[in-house]
Amino acid sequence: MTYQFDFAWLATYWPVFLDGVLMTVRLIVIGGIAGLLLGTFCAWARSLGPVWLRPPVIAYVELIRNTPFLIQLFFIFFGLPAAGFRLTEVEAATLAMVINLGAYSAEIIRAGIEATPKGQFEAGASLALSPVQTFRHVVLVPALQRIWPALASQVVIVMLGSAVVSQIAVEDLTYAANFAQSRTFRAFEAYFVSTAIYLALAILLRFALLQAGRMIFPHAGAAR
Amino acid sequence: MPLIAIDGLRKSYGEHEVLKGIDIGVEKGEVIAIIGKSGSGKSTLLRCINGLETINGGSIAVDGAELAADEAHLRALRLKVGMIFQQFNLFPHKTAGQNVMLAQQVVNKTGKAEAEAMARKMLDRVGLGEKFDSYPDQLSGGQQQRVAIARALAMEPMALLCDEITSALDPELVGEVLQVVRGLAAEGMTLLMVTHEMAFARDVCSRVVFMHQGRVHETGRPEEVFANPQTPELQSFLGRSAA
Amino acid sequence: MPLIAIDGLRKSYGEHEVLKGIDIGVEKGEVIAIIGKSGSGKSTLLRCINGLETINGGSIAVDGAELAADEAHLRALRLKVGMIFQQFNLFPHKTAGQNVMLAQQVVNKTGKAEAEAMARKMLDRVGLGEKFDSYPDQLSGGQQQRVAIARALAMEPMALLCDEITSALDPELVGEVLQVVRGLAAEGMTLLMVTHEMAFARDVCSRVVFMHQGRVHETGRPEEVFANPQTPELQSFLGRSAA
Amino acid sequence: MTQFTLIDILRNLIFATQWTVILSLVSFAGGGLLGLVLLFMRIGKARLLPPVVKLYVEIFQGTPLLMQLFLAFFGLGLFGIDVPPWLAAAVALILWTAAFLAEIWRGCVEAVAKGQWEASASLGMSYLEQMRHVILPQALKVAIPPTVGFSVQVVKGTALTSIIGFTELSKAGTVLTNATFQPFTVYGLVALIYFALCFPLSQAARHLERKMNAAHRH
Amino acid sequence: ADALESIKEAGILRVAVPQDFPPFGSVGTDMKPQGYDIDMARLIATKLNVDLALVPVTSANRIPFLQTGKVDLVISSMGKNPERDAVIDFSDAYAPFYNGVFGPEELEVADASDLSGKTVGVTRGSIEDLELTKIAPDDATLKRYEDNNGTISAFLSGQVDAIATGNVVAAAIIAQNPPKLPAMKFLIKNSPCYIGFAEGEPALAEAVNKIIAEAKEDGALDEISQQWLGMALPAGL
Ligand SMILES: Nc1ncnc2c1ncn2[C@@H]1O[C@H](COP(=O)(O)OP(=O)(O)OP(=O)(O)O)[C@@H](O)[C@H]1O
Ligand SMILES: Nc1ncnc2c1ncn2[C@@H]1O[C@H](COP(=O)(O)OP(=O)(O)OP(=O)(O)O)[C@@H](O)[C@H]1O
Ligand SMILES: [Mg+2]
Ligand SMILES: [Mg+2]
Repeated sequence: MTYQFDFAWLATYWPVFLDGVLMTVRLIVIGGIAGLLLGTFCAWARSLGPVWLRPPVIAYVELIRNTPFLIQLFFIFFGLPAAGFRLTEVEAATLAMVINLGAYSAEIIRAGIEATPKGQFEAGASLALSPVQTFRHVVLVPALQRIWPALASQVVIVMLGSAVVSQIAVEDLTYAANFAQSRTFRAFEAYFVSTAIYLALAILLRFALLQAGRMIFPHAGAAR
Repeated sequence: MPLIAIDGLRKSYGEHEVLKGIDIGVEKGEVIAIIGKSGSGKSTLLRCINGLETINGGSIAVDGAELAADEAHLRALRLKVGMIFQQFNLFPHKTAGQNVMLAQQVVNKTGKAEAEAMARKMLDRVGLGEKFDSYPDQLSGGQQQRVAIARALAMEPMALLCDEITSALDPELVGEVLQVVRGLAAEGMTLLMVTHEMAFARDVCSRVVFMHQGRVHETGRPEEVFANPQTPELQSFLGRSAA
Repeated sequence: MPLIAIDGLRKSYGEHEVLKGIDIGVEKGEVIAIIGKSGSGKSTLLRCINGLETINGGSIAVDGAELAADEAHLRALRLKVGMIFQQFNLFPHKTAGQNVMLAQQVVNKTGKAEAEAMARKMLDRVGLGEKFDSYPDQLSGGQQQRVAIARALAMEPMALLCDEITSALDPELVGEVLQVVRGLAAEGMTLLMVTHEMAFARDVCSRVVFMHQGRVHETGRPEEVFANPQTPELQSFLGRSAA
Repeated sequence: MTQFTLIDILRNLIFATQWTVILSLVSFAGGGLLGLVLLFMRIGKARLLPPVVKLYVEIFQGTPLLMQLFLAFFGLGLFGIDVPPWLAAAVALILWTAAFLAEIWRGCVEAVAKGQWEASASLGMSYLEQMRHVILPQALKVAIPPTVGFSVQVVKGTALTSIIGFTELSKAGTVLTNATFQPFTVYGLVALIYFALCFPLSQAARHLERKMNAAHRH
Repeated sequence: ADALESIKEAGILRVAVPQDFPPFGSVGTDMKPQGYDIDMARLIATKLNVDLALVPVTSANRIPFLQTGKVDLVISSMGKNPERDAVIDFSDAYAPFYNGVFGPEELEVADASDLSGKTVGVTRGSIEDLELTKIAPDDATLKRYEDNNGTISAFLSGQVDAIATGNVVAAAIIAQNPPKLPAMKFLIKNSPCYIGFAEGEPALAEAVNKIIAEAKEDGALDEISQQWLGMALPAGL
């Protein structure tokens, strides 16, 4: 191998990477929170919600789960303006992440809801809680707790999937790598650095989510 | 007018008619034991009274208000009658205290302090004052069932429905739960309980209802029913459960 | 020389010493019952003899050959002693017949026809000749356990280790399995069995070994051991299991 | 300049779809083989291999597939290997697929009851014989639904190869968008084609799973 | 080894060409690349008497393609600047290229300073990107897309106010009657296109330059220019 590795350019370009990391983090924080809310809503709609709401929710979940994120992103950013609906690239990327995570987490959360013993619904009802109150106060927390590790993995997957948002000029971590390599022509090194950062982000994000799980669900024994 | 008036109640699951016309009137302060073979429809009856099942015929009225299927009526009904289940059904993510407070806060919009005071009172009443901060899985079965009773009592119902509330308990824990129920009966609570504890039924109840194949087959004061069963079905049922 | 010679056997899990020096000699044709409280190390002892656990001290020799940890020695050992488990552990993806044939074909390289003949013979022996093509989940627990016995027998072992082989069975199925074991004992098979069936042990076994806290606490002929337990531990153990 | 009709667009998209399909098949087959090797390394008895595989899985599951594609594309070249985009795409997808499949399958092997290991050991079987005759046949059955389910991720993963210049369905979509100025139509069609590829696979996975939960275990 | 020799030995010339940059390189209805750069590549292959393998690249990745030996030549309407010159070598110019900022008719921009507050799309790593980055005011936003497809799509879908690209590219867009017509706002740079190849290959450089010179001489290049750019080859190229 005659190639000489050279990371000297990092001295100049690290601020670009820092901005990129911040953008990636921002996307996953906003996308993650909104996506989980959407997913929770869809999980509720699909397993407990009104019957008329189920077909559209199923269609949404299946459509998103069976098409690539990149195409969803292009459709939102390049396609929707043709239909008179324009978003900035960051809005488009965030929206794409929200609907993507929403669809995946809906399925995960639904599994958690459906594992709820029937007696929990009946106990809620017999205490005069409305179905929505029962869902909110009785069913939801143990359901989320049950599937929290799977949910954490999915959020990490969506974070890693966000690498393609640079395609629509969102200045995320991948953009930083692309930008640096287009100026320094150090493609391998640039991608190597960003890959390492992604790996660190993934490990940190998973750790943070599991830690958060411990805080949100203080009683481990409830997830059964 | 009886507190709970059940009139010609019918309930089917698909083709299978489980309740074939039930008439029962429960006066305020009565303690009624419902006995009968497995599958005779005892649980279904209680579940209908609590509005957990839709009924196919007849009527149920509690404190003069007839049961209807819409949400508002159901909630009103459930505020009047509490229910306690065989499987306790405590909320696993909430402490004993939070279990008791929840419905007060959510349904009655009671303030937190007031709900907590009520919860402490009710947990004291079932002898679990010091378990306020324990989670269900840190409690024994008997303690869990007592929390469930406290949870129902905190809504100040007019009547309590109890479905085999000691059947899931280890024998040594049955006593502590029955003790609590005995106390409630003594204080004048209206109770409708499915039970296999014949000795307890004889002791505490004012009336026994024997169900058989979806009908009230025989009914009467416990001393009569147990001493002089009229129908061969009840005779055979009592003979078996005595063995 | 005993068929199975266990000498100063020690076994620990981490810090926890489970077997604290066991000496047992099993003669050919002996039927030994191992009894003792839960956690006393009975299963661990059998598992060590079968080489399923590595040992920390002492020695185990079967038919003169000492147990060593390498694969070849282990296989040789396991061909001499078969093992039957509480949970049957039949291979769910194979029929009863295939369960019995598999190890013959794979380990002994027996031809298919011969293995099948042996399998039919062994299934007949445990009274399941007609279940050759049934899958485990189409068999009752008792039948499954009998297939497991046939599977072990097909390898023509010198001795069989049985670990509570009736504990996972419904009471009415225990008899059929014990009947098979009784037959094996009568035919002169060397048996080492952990059991809670005291009546069976008294009836069939030539010797009883009482284990307590990782040691052989008392041993002797069943009529002596059961009638005159020497140590307070055995007295209390027998007292409890008689109750 | 050339004008595209809707038929032209569709024809070209469908033509490009064949590359998506081929790439998916190659990735899945190659990833399956490598995944199997990794699986054996992971559950085998050699002491050093399992942590290596664990690290491998951690890296490939913990970094974006896009980055893996870039690195394969630009990295392999540094070793003097001439990598056309399709090869880089195939290599990266195979490595990525293998990491996931190895992990899925490991779960399936570990789901086989411990008693099965002990019963087969006590019958005198060697490790390989246990694997071959007792453990793997059972694990295989459990493994089919999640494996089919994962194939959907592989098909979708091939879309990223467009970014290193491989002209499969997504790339054809981008190129055609530019030639036609109809992004809404083109990306809509692209999404539909992906859906047509993936939806049957997800349904099959779901169906298999339901069947397995219901059926006998043999 | 000597690059020219290994090309001849292999009998095949691998050339990086654009497929998202009309009229230099785009696709026909058969999805095959076509355009000025493709014809140029064909010309060189013919002159070297070897087969031609076209490798579609983007502006962002064409130099890595060359650096990692995936292609022998980059004929991808590439402009020359010192940064690039440091890592690869260039031939003589083979095509004219004027890049500028284009926007809709109503957009009032006359020079770089007018871009203040505007959003401009460029293709990452292109000469326009590098040059505009230097001259654009601080409060202008540059959106850098991965390839020209992205840049053009962004303009046509209205995601950016203006784009920086070549005049002929804009002309090619106009020729296709897009929903939005790009009009020239100002010229960034006269930046003719060069063929790129790996550093330290004098024999290859000489051969390529010779072919370019001949093609200028015998009118072959002029013909290509007429066909794709609709104009004669500028004299001074
Ligand atoms: N959700 C249901 N769907 C269909 N049939 C049901 C359902 N719930 C109960 N049944 C049937 O209704 C009949 C009465 O059931 P119910 O639970 O009321 O009996 P029970 O008297 O409470 O018996 P047990 O003593 O076993 O609790 C039974 O035959 C039962 O199979
Ligand atoms: N794999 C293991 N790791 C750690 N400790 C173990 C393991 N297996 C058994 N033990 C411990 O070893 C001790 C003896 O276990 P063993 O299973 O031999 O008891 P036993 O006499 O068979 O009891 P039982 O009648 O309940 O089957 C117990 O304290 C048990 O907790
Ligand atoms: Mg019942
Ligand atoms: Mg044991």
